[in-house]
Amino acid sequence: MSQDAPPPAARPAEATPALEVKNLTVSFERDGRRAEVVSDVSYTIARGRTLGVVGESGCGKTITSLAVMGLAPPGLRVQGAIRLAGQDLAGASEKAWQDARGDRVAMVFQEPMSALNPVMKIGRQIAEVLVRHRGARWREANEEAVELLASVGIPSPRLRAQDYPHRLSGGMRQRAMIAIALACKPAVLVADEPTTALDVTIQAQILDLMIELQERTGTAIQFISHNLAVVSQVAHDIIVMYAGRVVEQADAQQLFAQPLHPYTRGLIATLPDPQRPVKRLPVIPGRVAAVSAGHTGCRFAARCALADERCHAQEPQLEQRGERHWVACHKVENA
Amino acid sequence: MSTASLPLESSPRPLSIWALRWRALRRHKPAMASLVLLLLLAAFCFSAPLVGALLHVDPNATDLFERYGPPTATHLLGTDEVGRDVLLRLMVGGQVSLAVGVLATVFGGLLGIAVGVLAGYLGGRIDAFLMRATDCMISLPLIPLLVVLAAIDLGKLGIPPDVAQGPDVSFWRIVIIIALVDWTTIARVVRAGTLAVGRQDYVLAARVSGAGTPYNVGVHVLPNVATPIIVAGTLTVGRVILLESTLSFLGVGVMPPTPTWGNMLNNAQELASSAPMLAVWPGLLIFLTVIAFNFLGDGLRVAFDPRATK
Amino acid sequence: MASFTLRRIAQAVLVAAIMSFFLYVMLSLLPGDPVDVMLEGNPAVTPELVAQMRKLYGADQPVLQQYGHWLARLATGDLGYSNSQFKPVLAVLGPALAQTSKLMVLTFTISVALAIVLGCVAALKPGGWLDNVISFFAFACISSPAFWLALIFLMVFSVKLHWFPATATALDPNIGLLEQLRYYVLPVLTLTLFNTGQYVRYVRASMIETLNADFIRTARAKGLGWFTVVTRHALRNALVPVVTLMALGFGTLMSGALVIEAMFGVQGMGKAIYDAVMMKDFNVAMVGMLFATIVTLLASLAADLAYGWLDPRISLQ
Amino acid sequence: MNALLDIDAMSVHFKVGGGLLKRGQVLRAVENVTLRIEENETVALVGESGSGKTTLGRVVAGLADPSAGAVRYRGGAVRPAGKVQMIFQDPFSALDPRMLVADIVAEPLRLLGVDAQERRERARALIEQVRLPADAGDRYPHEFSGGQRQRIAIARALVADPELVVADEPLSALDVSIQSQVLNLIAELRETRKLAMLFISHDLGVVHHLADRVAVLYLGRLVEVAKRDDLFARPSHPYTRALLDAAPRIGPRRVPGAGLSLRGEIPSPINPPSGCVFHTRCPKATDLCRTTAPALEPAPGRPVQWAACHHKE
Amino acid sequence: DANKQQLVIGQLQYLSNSHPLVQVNNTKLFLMGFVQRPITAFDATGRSVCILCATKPSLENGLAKVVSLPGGQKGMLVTLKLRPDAKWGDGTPVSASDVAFTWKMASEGTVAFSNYNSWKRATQVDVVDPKTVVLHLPKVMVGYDTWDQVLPSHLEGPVYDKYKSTEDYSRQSLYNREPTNPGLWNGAYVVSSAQLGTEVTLVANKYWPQPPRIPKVILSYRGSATALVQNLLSGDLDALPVSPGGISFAQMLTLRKDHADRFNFPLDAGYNLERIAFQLKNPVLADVRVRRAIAMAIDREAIATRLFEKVVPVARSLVVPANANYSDAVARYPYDLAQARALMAQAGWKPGADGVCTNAAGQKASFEILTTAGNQTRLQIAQVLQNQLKSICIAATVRQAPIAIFNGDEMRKRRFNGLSLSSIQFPPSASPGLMLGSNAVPTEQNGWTGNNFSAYANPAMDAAIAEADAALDPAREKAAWAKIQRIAMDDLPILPLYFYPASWVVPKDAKGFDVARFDQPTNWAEQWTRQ
Ligand SMILES: Nc1ncnc2c1ncn2[C@@H]1O[C@H](COP(=O)(O)OP(=O)(O)OP(=O)(O)O)[C@@H](O)[C@H]1O
Ligand SMILES: Nc1ncnc2c1ncn2[C@@H]1O[C@H](COP(=O)(O)OP(=O)(O)OP(=O)(O)O)[C@@H](O)[C@H]1O
Ligand SMILES: [Mg+2]
Ligand SMILES: [Mg+2]
Repeated sequence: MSQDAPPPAARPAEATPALEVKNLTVSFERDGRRAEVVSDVSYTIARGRTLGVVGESGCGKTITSLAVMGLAPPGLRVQGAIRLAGQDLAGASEKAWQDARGDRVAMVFQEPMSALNPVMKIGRQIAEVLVRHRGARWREANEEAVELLASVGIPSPRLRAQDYPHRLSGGMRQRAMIAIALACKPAVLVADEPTTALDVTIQAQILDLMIELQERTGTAIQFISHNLAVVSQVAHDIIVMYAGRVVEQADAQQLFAQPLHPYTRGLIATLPDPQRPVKRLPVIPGRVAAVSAGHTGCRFAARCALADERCHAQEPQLEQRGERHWVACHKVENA
Repeated sequence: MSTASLPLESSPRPLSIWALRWRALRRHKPAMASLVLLLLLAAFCFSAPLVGALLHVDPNATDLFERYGPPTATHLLGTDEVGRDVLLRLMVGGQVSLAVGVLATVFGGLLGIAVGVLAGYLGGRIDAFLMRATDCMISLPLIPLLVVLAAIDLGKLGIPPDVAQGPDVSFWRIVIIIALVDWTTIARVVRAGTLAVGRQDYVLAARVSGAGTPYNVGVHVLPNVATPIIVAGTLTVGRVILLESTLSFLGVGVMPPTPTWGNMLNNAQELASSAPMLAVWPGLLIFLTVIAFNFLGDGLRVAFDPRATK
Repeated sequence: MASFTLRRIAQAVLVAAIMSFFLYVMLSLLPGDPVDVMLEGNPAVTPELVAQMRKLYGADQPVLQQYGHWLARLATGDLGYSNSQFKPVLAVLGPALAQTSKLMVLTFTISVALAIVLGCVAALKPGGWLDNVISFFAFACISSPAFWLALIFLMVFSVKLHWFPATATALDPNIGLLEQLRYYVLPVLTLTLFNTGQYVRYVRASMIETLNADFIRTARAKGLGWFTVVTRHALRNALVPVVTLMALGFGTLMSGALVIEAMFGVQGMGKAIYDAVMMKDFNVAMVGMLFATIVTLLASLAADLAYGWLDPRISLQ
Repeated sequence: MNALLDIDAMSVHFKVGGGLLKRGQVLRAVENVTLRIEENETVALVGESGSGKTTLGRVVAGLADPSAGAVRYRGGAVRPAGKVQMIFQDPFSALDPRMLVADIVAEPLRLLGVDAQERRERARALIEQVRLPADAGDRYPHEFSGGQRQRIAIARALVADPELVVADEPLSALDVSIQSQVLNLIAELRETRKLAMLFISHDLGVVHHLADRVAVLYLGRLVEVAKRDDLFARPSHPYTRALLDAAPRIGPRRVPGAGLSLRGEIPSPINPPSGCVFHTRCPKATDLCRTTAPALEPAPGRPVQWAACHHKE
Repeated sequence: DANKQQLVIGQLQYLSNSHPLVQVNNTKLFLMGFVQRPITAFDATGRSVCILCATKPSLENGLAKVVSLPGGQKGMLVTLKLRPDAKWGDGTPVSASDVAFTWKMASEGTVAFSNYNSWKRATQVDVVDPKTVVLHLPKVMVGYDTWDQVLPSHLEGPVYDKYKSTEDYSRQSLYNREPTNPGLWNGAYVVSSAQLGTEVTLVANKYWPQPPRIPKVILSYRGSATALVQNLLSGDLDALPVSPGGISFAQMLTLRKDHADRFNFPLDAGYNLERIAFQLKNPVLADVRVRRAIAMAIDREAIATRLFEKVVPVARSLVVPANANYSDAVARYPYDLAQARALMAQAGWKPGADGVCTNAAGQKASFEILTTAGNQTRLQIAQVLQNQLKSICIAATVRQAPIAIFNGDEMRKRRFNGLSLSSIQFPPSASPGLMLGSNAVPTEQNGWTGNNFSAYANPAMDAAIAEADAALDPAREKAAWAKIQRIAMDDLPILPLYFYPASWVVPKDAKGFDVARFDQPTNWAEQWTRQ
């Protein structure tokens, strides 16, 4: 939207963040009408930091991360700036994107089973990245793949490298996926719900692994999840998305201690917590808004108990409300 | 806060799944064009009595003095090798060809549905047995098999000679043998569909509530595998029309003088150099019909399956 | 793997045995008996002659018994004699098989290669103009009566343009390889078109499905170019569901080329079987059809092996 | 009080990998489980993926037969028609896309032979009760969102006045903001209708919110059964403890290595480990655990908290 | 020009084996004319002439004699003198022992083979010298001067002696094992390569007295008549015979219209009779008035002029006018609907409401017209017949039967219920009894043999046939034949339609084909030339 909106930054102090996304808008046209899937999203992630992205299904988390990878599905129009260590790739050629992908920016997907090529050996799937970007020979690359497998905690990596994905358990597959992503030590890792398909016990293991690896390599991570609790366990900073928009952005502690947006508050409140049992859980009424065209006003207004005419008429912009806290809501003062 | 009743956002008139599909199909241009073409072709074929009455021509009337006649006001497409009206014979032949295609598909489809539903819903040994049988059927050489079936002596099967030699026997024989041979695709499709539907939670829910197999097959499975059946059936009609023409070429199809596009084409091919149009018309009509069925089937697949890519 | 192959072969043999009975019964339901055909148009047939020949060909025994005899002889490796050509069945079907094999191998290779290329190209941009053209081509191929196509090709390429011979058999067997290939152009073209049409549909559908798979996105996220993605990652996956269909197509070529063989004067398997059926040459028809069945079974066995090789998830134990 | 449902030393085994000419292996999905559900009681079933929760639920609902042991409903082997119903995880596949919502909801009544008029009325009443718009009955499922569909499924499950409902992860496919709506609805209906419930979930927060008692499954075996508060406050089995520890909770950033986390992953139910099946991942495992399977017994000093462990807390 | 040195002839039917006497069909006969010559054959005028013999036996030249047999019956002695220069392709002379051997095979009957002109007629064969035999005939018969092919005793003799059953012999015969052995052939050509079903190559027999002008002939087999035409037009084939065994008339006529510049189309009427056989079992057709009505309702003239563009004469009788025994003093059945209707009325048939006649007994005048599947010409005629019969209120349906059923069940076993269309090879030597004699009715007892498919039986006819068969005096023979033809056309068990012409499509440069033949034209293939 407006170009002069304050650029929110996860770590404004650092000169060139690992990833900077500015005014990212993803839209498509159907039957002559334009609809925005992601609207005017801006954020930065510094080296060694993790940005959590939360939001309900369909709010544009995946599309955002695909856009960052230059992999937005055909038919979608991506506007805005995507800077990898300062280099803007938004309008770059497919070749430039290909050179960046897997090398400087890598991605871990939700379903480790379907995200791995079922007919290619694990080791080769890892080595392939090294061959592509490091110009390595297959033989050397295979060796390095074994080391990478070891580094993500896969037991007997040399044997596992010769296995096909179906022979690995879900957790192992996700570890292999991470090994692929980290093969070239990318500056930015985009993880799209990397633990959603896993059991809680395995989820804990993977989260630990990601934190450890980040501490070792200093990779900036964009961690996407619909689960606030999970995000709270890994993220330094968090953005909350609703219907394609960022509605709140804050330092993790800040966000949970003092959520400002009614949506964020609702989300936190609706989670049943054994520590604070209640008879009836509070609810956010209604259902998640569909991305729609020609929208006016706050996208959350229809479900918001506080909404008034202004909310329905005018779309709120992200505004800074704390040291590292931004929120897009007309009603924050009243909250 | 308590759960509030929610207003619905969609249109006030409820659209059934079929209405939605029809809408999707209408958007699929090749399929719609094919559907229109097929309707036109059917209309063309079934208007034979009308056109015959209008032009005062009898599709079976031979006239040796008007062989290979050029197009005239009465014979719009000219006459054939024994002076019959080509246009009318194309129409009548089309009726037979379409009838062979549709009937063989329906019979084969019923057989395939029975086999597929039994295999898919009952599973276990019955499934294994039926699928083996299907594999066996598929491994048989199709065309020679049809040739043999077409030549089988019905008398040896104990069918009384007056039935075995009735005037329509060659038509029904072709319909039946093609149906007997061409049910495997539908059987597989239905089995796969039944397996998929049978695993759906709504079928399980019905079972929990006390539904038995017949109920589930009738109420849930069949309506829900209708889509792949329709798609496979559409493609089958086209394939059957082609098969009939091939059998006609081999001299074992529907026997003249009952015209079909297949045997008209076969008749005409001898005259390909002198009266090429006699071969062009039925060939073209077969081609158009079959390709239309193919496009329609493909369109149906896409329109009926939101997942299918264009 | 070896045990899987053995088990599948055992299974194929079982199926073939069942099919042989089925075929036997069907062939015995053909009208007339071989003797009638042999005596065709001979006004001087005598009753003794008929009785003698009928006995000779076992036409006077019940079917089951005939089948028993047939099996017993088969078990000793005796495929029987052709009662129209008076040669061992093998001597009749051997050359036919040689003829057909040439057609089959050429056709199969070309159509598979062509289908893979066209199918992949079409799948890259579903709904694009290239896809539309290829799809239309594929539909047109599978919608044309084969003999009609053959006829058109004959009229255009042989009669009008004189580019290619109208037959698949050169009169002079000593011509060069290249010259010989010219003879195969039209029959192979006709067969190829039909097959390619089918295969393109399969490949395209499977490829589209595969290209939508998550691991393709992973491959792209690695920075691989389209060509590598398609050839290294998508193709092998996309071929998995296609090999079985192609294998069945291969089996069909064995006997289904009959129409083309008749048009181009190839005395191949299809033609041999057809003639045998028409002449009531029981042994040839029986062995020919059984052989075609076995080829299909073997082809699907090969497909299963290829399947196991293409897709490691399928364990062949 | 009379038990509504008695699961008695029940096992479910599947044959896998077999073929025409090949012997298969036995997969022990549920092994020797004994559990009772009282009237009007909600028992939650938790455990990792593949631990046999769904399989157990299916047996209770009558969708599968036990390979050994028995499931008794009010002491009898036969479940009265309509008295047990089930709610499924995926609201999209739980409704026949070709049926009107009213017909879907009324299906259990139709199967009970209730006449059309009464069917319509009772379905309408339930549609109202689950807070769907009044005209919802005349629509098709595809017009509804996931949460609404789950309500339709709940309406269907309740229309025939069941005594026991098996709910297999009814919330996990829903959005966070919708989950609490549905969760509240379930809790409310459970109370107003005096339902007993077998509630399958992997979300311990939800389980805590809803359950009276909790049963923990590991590799098909019951490893702990206890009253909710006892279990959450003082888990007896190390596996239960690990589950509670691993459950994500809003809080500070993780510090890897802190807290109890399980090694490795759940083993295959085809070749379960010897002795205590949990010993391969258990931080407390001893040689005894490797050889001898522990019985499900009350934890020391806690008569109503049963656990299957040699080293219960 | 290499092209002039060879001739590629297309063939339609499938040649299953190359034994001259086993499974003989049109295709086989066509091939045999090149390579296996008969002792005698019929020339352009229908007279029997010597091919392998030196002098044709006759009563005049004394080589044939009527003798009294012990039982008081009359028999004949026929002396065959073989051409001194007739040799097998390996140089062995064609000898008296070959005749004796062939006769032995035929008369022993342990080996079943088709032989149109059976050696079986002789009861004894005396070998006089290497080139002379005397045949003993048990009765007086007209065809004493026509004799068929012989087999090489020096090659086939040992095989036959060893394997004396049809099955074994057919398998072991050199004709089937080694068809390219030149010693098997005694015609102007020998087989140099044989790919049955595809191609048979013939080259000149070095030992044939008159070397063929075209050194190499290739017979090329196709599965479809269309393919034959296309192959001809594309230049892959040089020549095509017109049916049977080649293309149809319709195709030939088209070619003649469109490609007169490239090909010649020699043709003349032959001896192959196309006829309708009536099923006399059918009560409708048992009435001769109905048969006559049918004959008059069918416009045979139009069929000949329209379908065959006047190339084919309407058959007025059983034999071609060129035949010495032809008689036109027979009933004519011109196309006359009024009279045909009158005849139907006389026979008690009245048109019903649906346009189909019924009789007093309530029967409907309806039956089938049966033809062979795959024969376009016949199918066309059948459709015309069907249509024309409508005008005398007969509802006919057309049915095509595959050749195997047609010959077997339908014709031999006489299952067809109305009219059937088929042809019969009716060379001058053939006895009319084959078609019309009451002893030629196929029955269960005789194993369904014989060609009297209508089951026609008339003592007067039988007597006339016996007379004709034994009439050695041409005048008496002609008189007997006239009687036969008259009775046949009065009773109408069969209705002759037309005679197949012997016709060809040959390249412009080809000469020597343009003789009308009563026998296989290939018997004179050495006279063909290409200039
Ligand atoms: N190719 C496309 N064309 C048009 N709209 C699309 C396309 N892909 C996704 N969308 C829409 O974009 C919106 C955002 O989708 P996205 O996958 O980013 O959501 P998400 O937040 O990742 O949800 P989830 O939690 O379900 O993964 C959705 O409403 C979806 O329907
Ligand atoms: N029909 C079946 N045939 C064979 N094995 C089965 C079958 N159903 C379930 N299993 C196996 O039984 C075990 C238990 O499965 P179940 O679905 O009950 O687990 P779950 O606890 O519900 O897991 P999840 O949390 O993933 O739903 C698994 O290993 C599963 O693979
Ligand atoms: Mg997503
Ligand atoms: Mg489950």
